[in-house]
Amino acid sequence: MIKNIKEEFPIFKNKINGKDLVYLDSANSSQKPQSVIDAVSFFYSNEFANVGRGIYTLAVNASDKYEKTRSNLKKFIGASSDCEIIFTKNATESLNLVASCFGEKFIEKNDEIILTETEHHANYVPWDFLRKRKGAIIKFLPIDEDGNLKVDELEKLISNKTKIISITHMSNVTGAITPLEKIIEIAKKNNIPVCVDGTQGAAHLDIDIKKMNCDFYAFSGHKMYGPTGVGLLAIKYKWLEAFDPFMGGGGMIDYVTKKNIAYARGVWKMEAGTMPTAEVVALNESINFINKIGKKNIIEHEKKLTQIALEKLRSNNSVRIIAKPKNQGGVFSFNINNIHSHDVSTILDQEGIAVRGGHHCCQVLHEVLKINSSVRVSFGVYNNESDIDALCDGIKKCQKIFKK
Amino acid sequence: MIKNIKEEFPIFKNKINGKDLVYLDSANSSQKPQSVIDAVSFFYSNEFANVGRGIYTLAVNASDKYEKTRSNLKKFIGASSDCEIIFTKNATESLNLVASCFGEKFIEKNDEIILTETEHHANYVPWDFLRKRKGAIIKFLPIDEDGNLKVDELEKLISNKTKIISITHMSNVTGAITPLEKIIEIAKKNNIPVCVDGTQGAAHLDIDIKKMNCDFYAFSGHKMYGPTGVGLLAIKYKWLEAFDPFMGGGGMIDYVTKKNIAYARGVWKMEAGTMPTAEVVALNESINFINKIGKKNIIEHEKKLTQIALEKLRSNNSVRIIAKPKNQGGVFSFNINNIHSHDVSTILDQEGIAVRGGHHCCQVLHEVLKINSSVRVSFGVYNNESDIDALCDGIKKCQKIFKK
Amino acid sequence: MNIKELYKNIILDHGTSPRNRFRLQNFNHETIGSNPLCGDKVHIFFNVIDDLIDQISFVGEGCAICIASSSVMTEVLQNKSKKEVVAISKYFINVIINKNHTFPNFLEQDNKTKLDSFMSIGEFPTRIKCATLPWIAIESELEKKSK
Amino acid sequence: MNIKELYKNIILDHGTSPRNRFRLQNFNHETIGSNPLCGDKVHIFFNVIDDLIDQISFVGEGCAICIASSSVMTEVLQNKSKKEVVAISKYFINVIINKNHTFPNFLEQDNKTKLDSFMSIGEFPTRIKCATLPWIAIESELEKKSK
Ligand SMILES: Cc1ncc(COP(=O)(O)O)c(C=O)c1O
Ligand SMILES: Cc1ncc(COP(=O)(O)O)c(C=O)c1O
Repeated sequence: MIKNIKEEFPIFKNKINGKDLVYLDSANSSQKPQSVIDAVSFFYSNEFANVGRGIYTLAVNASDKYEKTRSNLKKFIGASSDCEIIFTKNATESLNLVASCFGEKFIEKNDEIILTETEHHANYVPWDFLRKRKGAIIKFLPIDEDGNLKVDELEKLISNKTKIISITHMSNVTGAITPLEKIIEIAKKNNIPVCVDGTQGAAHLDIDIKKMNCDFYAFSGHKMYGPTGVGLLAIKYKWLEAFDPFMGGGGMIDYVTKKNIAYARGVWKMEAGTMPTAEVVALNESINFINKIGKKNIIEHEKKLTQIALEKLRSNNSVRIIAKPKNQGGVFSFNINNIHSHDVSTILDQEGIAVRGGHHCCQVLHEVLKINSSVRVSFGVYNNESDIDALCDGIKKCQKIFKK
Repeated sequence: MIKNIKEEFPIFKNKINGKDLVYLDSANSSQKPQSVIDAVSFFYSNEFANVGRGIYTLAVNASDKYEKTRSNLKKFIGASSDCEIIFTKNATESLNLVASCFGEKFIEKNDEIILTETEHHANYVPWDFLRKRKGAIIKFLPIDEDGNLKVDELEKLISNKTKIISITHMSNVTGAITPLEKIIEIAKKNNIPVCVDGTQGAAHLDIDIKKMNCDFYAFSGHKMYGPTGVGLLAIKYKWLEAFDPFMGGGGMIDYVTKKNIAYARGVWKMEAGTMPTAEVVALNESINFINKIGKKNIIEHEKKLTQIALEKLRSNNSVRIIAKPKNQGGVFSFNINNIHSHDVSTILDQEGIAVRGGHHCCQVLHEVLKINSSVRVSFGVYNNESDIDALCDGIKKCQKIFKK
Repeated sequence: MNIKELYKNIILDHGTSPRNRFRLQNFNHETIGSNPLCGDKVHIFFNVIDDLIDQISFVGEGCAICIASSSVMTEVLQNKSKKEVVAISKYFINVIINKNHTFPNFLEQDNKTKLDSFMSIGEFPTRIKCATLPWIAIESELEKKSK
Repeated sequence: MNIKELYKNIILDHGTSPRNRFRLQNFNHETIGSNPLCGDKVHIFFNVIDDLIDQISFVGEGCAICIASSSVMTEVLQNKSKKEVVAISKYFINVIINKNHTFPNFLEQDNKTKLDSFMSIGEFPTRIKCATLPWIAIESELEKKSK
């Protein structure tokens, strides 16, 4: 099934600098299958209306489709009935919503927030706002030299001031998969809510929110073969009840007078203004696409590619893989001796290979690993072994150009 | 030119309840021309990459297109060089950004914010947050019985505690166009910054931000024939410099360490995380679409339709138009004696006519006008006189059904 | 579905000339049902004596369907026990959503006819809430008190 | 555009074996240029005596182009006046962005050659900043001091 999947992605029909596109940047954003692209067009061409407001036929149908994506997403992540899904604009907004709404109500001066050294800026900067605004303290769960979280040190970090733990599901740099069960077990024992940054998990890892038992799970549509402009937040209902709204506007109110404003209940409270309607509707096709292939097959496919790539790259003495996590998804990063990641990226681009150089929005991690930047390779369903061969050839080309 | 414009909108090829679609809800959201729909598909099919991060060809081209929309938007609204445009998810986020960032830095207890009685909830609820959080005071510039703002009373409302004035460019219920020049002149005389909710203005009124001299202008892509999922905020650069970021995440930082975080400058500071890339790129086609027809022609067309519709409706003794503004755009609202707006909307829907009943996210205005709800009619470029005839026939049908 | 089906005589009659639309002088229960989306809002008053609804009335604003539903409700629930109220409410909601007709055997034929006239609302999904609004309000009031 | 054009000998040479990469002992000016997007960062030190740059050096991390540009800059600006620095900087940026070759007449031929070797960077829009980073930093430092 995965074998011919590339054909479903029209972008691969194009040439990049005269070469076939070798797209190795899915951790940044994934390419879109035809079915998702068509869903956007179809909606605009035949069914478009704003949702939640009008009671005419177009508006009713649009609202139904919008809600259908929500219920399919719940199934997709295995949410139980005490869990809701809020639509946002991206995972970043989802994480800002959690930090801001949780912080506003439950974080006081000197309260502690636990993150990890592997967090993406999206799961650090919003908490830093609370450090600046409220005088909260941020502690970082460290990693070992292989890039594995030192979960054993978590209990030591926890104090009676610890108010929340927020961690990534998978590192977008090293591909290290977080041992969530262990971490959440410890957190729950200490009665601490857990927010999971699932941005890298959603399309690439097994998700069972109910079993995972986290309080929040944030992710993005555009990294799961879906449209840009839509993010998601799975949230336990009790938090939805406890939180004040993140933004104010149409659709999130119960009533409004000059003196006072009462908020709507449930997910509505958090969905102010016109939502990314077409994006949410089309996102349903991304879920269908992933389900059609099967998460299990995707995981297997991407793990296999990663192992093959790592093996090949390790046989090149000038290549240093920056981490060696125990449990790894379809992402890894490397450097070539004496060649900066951006030079690598530029040279590979000439071969049609799209990889990202830099710190990948993880400056803390790079600081800890004592490197300035790295080249990241990340896989999606459409990648195959010939992409890895192209990468290896490209790396040799970099070395050749830099050999004086 | 406007005559055949309907053909550019594929949605009108569909039947609604067996009838031709008569779409009279453009103030809610506009339908999309083929060129905008195609721009989304084309981008996903041939050019998709995340912007601002990668340095490979796809990413560079995507970033260029993204920035091209920004510069075209600046031209579109007549922004001078001291004015920037930030991309958000909708006008609601733009207004929340202003209220939150301005409020955080410049609003203290008992400081005053001036709004008007005609504001959409999107330009009231975010300010109410400051009332709740900071103890600010909100004053409402009143309207007269015809729905015109009593601009003469503005100076009386202003005190040395007045920190900001936030007003709509056009009422989304009565169609009253705000005399912005007068208001902003008074505000500037008193050194008070002005935020304009331009959501109804963008596609329907003349905009010359430089002449207008407002500090903020918020609007939405989806109401200007563009995609959902993208909002805009024009902001004077000095405010962009003064504000702390609204959300934190990737792309808005200068550097990040475990101890501290420094923010990027300019628009980047406000664009955290993966932006609605495809939406911004496609929005460029909406601007082209509007420019192609010409704002002047659009304004004339919509004003004419409004006058024709008002005349026809006024000849029906059971119809009450809820306001009679001096200067009116392509929007008005009405009620039929003894028939609730939702019943009207449902009955019209059976005739293929899409109108919205309710309070249109303007509960304060409805309270002031002493009505519970109203039926709103709003025009776009694709409407014509036969739509008005259909509306008149539909209203008669309502009356017939409700005649016992 | 013809639109005239929706605005049947009973609904139109009760919607435009509602019965029992006033505030009771004496009541020991009151409850408010509202739909922020459309602005419908009904305030229901009722007086329970020996577990029977002795008097019931409502005031409020809303569309014909919401007003008709409230008006019909005040007629149908007269002299019903709390248990019967819940059963009738369930029946009414079932009629609309599932077109399910197995009706409580204590329900009088003329009351059943009134309730059944709301059936076609099931075809207009956005209007279902208008009809069920007063019923859900009274159900939740009774559930609250019985806790 | 062949990639080898970009990584010409001069750039590669200076990019991998940069000159003057150390911290000056004595300096009366310093400035930092950084690109948060890619993490390039150079710290420039220079000592001005009688309006002439007496010594200039840099430290920092970055791609070959950024390092090469910094290295070449420290060579070219030696013994230049503040005014000349600004003129050379404008020339360099023009070479890359506009391929404009009218060069300041005080500029030595070998220095011109070094600067011109960066010309093909104009074809790689995302890399322009890498090359201009140290120049913009020194320009803004000089502008600041002259205000
Ligand atoms: C006057 C006005 N302001 C603000 C908004 C909010 O716009 P959006 O829903 O796109 O955020 C609207 C539309 O709903 C509006 O009509
Ligand atoms: C681990 C992780 N968290 C958060 C984000 C932010 O996602 P987005 O840019 O879609 O908001 C990303 C992607 O950039 C990521 O990789």
